[in-house]
Amino acid sequence: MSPLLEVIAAAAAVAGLLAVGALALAIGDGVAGAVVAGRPIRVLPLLTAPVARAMLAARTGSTTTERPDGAGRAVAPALLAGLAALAMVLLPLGPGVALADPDTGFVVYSAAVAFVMIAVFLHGWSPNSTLPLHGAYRFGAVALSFQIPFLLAMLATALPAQSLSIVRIVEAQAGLWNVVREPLGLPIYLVVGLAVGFWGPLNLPDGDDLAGGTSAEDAGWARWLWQVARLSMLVAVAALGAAAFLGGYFGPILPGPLWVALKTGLLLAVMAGAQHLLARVRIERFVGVAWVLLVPLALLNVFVSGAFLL
Amino acid sequence: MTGALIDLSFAAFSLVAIVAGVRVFRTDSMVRAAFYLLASFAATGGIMVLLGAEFLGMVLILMMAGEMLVMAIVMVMYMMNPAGLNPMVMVHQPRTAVVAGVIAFLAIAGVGLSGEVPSRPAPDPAAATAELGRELLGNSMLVFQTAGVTLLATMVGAIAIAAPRGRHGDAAEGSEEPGLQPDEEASA
Amino acid sequence: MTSVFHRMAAAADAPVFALAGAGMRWAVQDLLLADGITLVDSPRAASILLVAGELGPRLGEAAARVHDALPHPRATVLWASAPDGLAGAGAERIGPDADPVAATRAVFRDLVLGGRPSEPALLPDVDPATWRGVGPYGQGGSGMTGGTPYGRPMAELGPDRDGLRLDVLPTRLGPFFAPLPAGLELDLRVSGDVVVEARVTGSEVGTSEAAGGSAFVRALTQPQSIADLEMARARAHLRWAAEALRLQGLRAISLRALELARTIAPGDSAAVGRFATAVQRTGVYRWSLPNVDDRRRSLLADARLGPVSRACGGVDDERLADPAYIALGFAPITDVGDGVAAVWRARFGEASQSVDLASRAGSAVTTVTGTTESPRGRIALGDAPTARALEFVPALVEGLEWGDALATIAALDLDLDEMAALAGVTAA
Amino acid sequence: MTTEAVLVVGAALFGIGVFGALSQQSFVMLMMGIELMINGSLLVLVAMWARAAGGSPDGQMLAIVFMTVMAVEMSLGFALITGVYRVRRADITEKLRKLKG
Amino acid sequence: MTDLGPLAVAFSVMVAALLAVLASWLRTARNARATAPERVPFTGGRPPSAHAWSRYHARYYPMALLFLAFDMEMVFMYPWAVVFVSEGIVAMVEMGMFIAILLLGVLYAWRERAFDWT
Repeated sequence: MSPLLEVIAAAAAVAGLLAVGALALAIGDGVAGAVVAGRPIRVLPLLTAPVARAMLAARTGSTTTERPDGAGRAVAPALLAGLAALAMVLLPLGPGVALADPDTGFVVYSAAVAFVMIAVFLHGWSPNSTLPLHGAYRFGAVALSFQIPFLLAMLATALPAQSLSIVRIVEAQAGLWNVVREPLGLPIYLVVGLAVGFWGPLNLPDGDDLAGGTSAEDAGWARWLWQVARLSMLVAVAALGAAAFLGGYFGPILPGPLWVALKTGLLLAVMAGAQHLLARVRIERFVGVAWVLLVPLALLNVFVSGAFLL
Repeated sequence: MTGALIDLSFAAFSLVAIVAGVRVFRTDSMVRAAFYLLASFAATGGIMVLLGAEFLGMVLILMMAGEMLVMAIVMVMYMMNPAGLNPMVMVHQPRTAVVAGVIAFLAIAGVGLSGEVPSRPAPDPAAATAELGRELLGNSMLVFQTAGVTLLATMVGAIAIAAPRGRHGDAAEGSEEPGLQPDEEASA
Repeated sequence: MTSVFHRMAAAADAPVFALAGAGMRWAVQDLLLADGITLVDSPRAASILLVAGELGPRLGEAAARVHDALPHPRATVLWASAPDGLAGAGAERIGPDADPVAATRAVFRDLVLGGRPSEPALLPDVDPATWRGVGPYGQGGSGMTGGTPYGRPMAELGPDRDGLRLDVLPTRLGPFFAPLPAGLELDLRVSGDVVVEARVTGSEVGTSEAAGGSAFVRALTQPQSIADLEMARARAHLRWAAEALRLQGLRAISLRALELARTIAPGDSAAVGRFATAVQRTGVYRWSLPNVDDRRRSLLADARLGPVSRACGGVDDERLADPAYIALGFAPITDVGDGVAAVWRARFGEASQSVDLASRAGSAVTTVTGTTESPRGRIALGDAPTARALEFVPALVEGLEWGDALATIAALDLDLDEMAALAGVTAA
Repeated sequence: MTTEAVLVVGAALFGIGVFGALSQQSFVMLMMGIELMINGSLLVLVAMWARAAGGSPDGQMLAIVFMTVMAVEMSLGFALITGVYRVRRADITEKLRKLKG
Repeated sequence: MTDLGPLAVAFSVMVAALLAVLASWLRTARNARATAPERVPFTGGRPPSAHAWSRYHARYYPMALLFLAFDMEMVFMYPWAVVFVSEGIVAMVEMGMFIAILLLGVLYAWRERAFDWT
């Protein structure tokens, strides 16, 4: 098979995985919302709503603002979707099975997360409108704060693997999952994961006090794509979190890929619950906690889990 | 990856790196300038990966994402007309600068092309990260720790210079000229 | 093929941007519970513009501007409403007693399937660039920040408390900005994400007749059943909670508040208590709401703004002047903690207390007219707590971060309908 | 992809950086020029490490020291810009106030 | 797949998404040009009195400067993590020292209240 076809096939596979995950998250979010609101769960509408929304988005035209940065508006959602794909390519589905297994897979994933801040900033900056602009700058503060705890939480998982390859990181959990070996890692990772997907309590850039924030000026297809890209990013974060902390494909009886799906689903369920059960955090509070609490805790996590390895 | 594909990727990355590098100075929007620079760095990182320096390339891309975001934010803070809504020319001595740039390019490229580049490829790029780790902890330990101290000095210095307030009071304090009359100082 | 896709699109919840006119604020809020439509915060996300009730004359132009912000295809539904600005829209009109959800769904379906043309823009297509500068491309001024590129001036430098003289961005919020009550207009000047100056430039939603009168307004002129009054108070607090929770990103719990406001019965203070516990568990008090500094507390303590004042250390409550209330053993809730969180706690406490009072009140009626304690504080003929609170808004929000400022305004529970109704009482 | 080609690209990036650093008026744009110069040098350095130095670990070490230098330069550069902006502006407003009063 | 595989896949997804956005714009552009009032940024129904793009006072700039320096630590920690098990206690002590030095910077920033800005 020619390399080009190979890339296209891989891209299609990744897009499929992300689409399934995003759909699952959208439905799970709907269910969680209904449960918390104490309203009946209407199964059929919940299942069909995402498709109907997509069709409505395709039917709806786009809007523009006065003198926007047109290229930025087009690139931002595409960039976020591409970053989710970049992270998802690295996901190990079975022993040694991943669409790509670069030696520095972990750095590639980190770079994908780091570029999320570029995508969101660009998305808020480009319409030349007040509310999106505030969202963009807020995310600047959030992103610069979550970056280091995120990298450190993940880094601790590379110690037992003696490698930066995600496949090796999962393999090193054959006997003991990282969630046991370094109990602080997963909570920190989840907090940061909410910030990466600007979701639930950390939905600061697209928050309700900004009437939608960075996406306040988006209409139709572009709006839908931004939301799907953001859900995809959350799916990628959950999937790689499951790989790095919950032992990826390891598990009794069931086949490996199913375990990956189950563990990813578990983390997605936690995120869906957080969306409805936790209030939005004041930005200053988050920045302070990230630097003063999460960074030292993440470092402690690295050294403690290191000490157990010696 | 086959040789032809590598050449193709290299050509694409080089093109992006250079074109984006030029665009940095040809755009009116500060945010665009910062993100063009980021694109240039990312493409350079891609070339490094092609060269076998996978870790260095990816780390360059990772680091630059954060640095260029800060750059964009700071640029917008302090530059007049940050989004380039009014077209502007912000260069001085452009001719000298172009000549200097071309001379620098020709000189370095000339040295690179004329000089005999020894061919001693890295034996095992895959093990490079581990090698770097051992180097950090062994021979270059001092460099590593010095880097730590340097970064500490940077952090302290940057915050001391930039922070609006702190234990020592407002940053603007003392930047006022002394008043002409003694009582004016007291009332201010 | 196209029609299959369009039919699927028509099955989606209709995204609606609602303009709540005079007296219709709560009717619009109830639409959050409706199946088949979704209320959205930005007109860019909507397909249908729902105008509920009468809009004052100042709001016609703004309504038209919101209309034009909707993407194509778009349609307008006028529910008991005939605003001047939207006259040319070719909108669907429905009466006050019609079912807005069914009507909206029908219009939406027609629109998506192509049976109904998308409405054209209402405002004239006049480029705002009335003056063009002298720059080489015609849109700029002579200096780098001079001129009005693309028809708008650029922000100007202003002093700031941290010593950096940077641009202060003038921002006009409202009258249809989702986190604020419809009709409220604020002119903010923001430096970064901090509000450095605020001005209330509009607080009109409609005429006093259209705004109607609540039980509290009626209690000014004739005795009212205490049980009814207290249930109305509890419902008002729960409806306020629904809005405030939405602002803090808690949409599901916000729906729970609305549902509770609909179903709460006298004596069921345990339900309110359970709800308040659920709210507390979201961490909203700990990490979501801003503090209120001493300067602001002392401003509000004696302003007779009901729970707001009592949360800031005040003790006033008009109900204390009514022997009927004293006979029921009423004592106002004070000393509820600190910050905006205290206002939330005070309102939940009061809602619970009111439900309890309502069950004990029997057929007792109020014995004092002329002044009453509404859920927002002391009301009298021509004297609305919202009008008093609006005067504090600039002093309250200056210096706060954007989200904190909006949370602080939300805590005041500004009710422009009540204000309009009370203004009408004086005139009469 | 010959080593020479990579060197030419590195030289081009350095040249653009020189142009930027010399021609730009504002501090921040000037820093962008310097960044591009470092970018070019970094590329040349890595090319030499991969192709001509037999993969010596010193080369990699040097590369990450380059990156550190870049970060330090930016952090302190921005801090200085902030400081200068603050003092200069404060100065101007101060004078205005004195003229008025 | 090779090392650049992930980048290529991400890039192709990006291109696909970009094309989708552009296609939607083209469709709109064909149908109708946006009128001047349709282009006005939304803040609640009144036209803005100035462009949103301005010298935005990002009040967290001290934290951003701290980030620039502190982020560099990751470049050193990645290779360290790979050799940690084989180098053992030496690695632990040396990195401990390095991190302790850097944490002093965060501590200083915290003392100087670099994380509060409103």
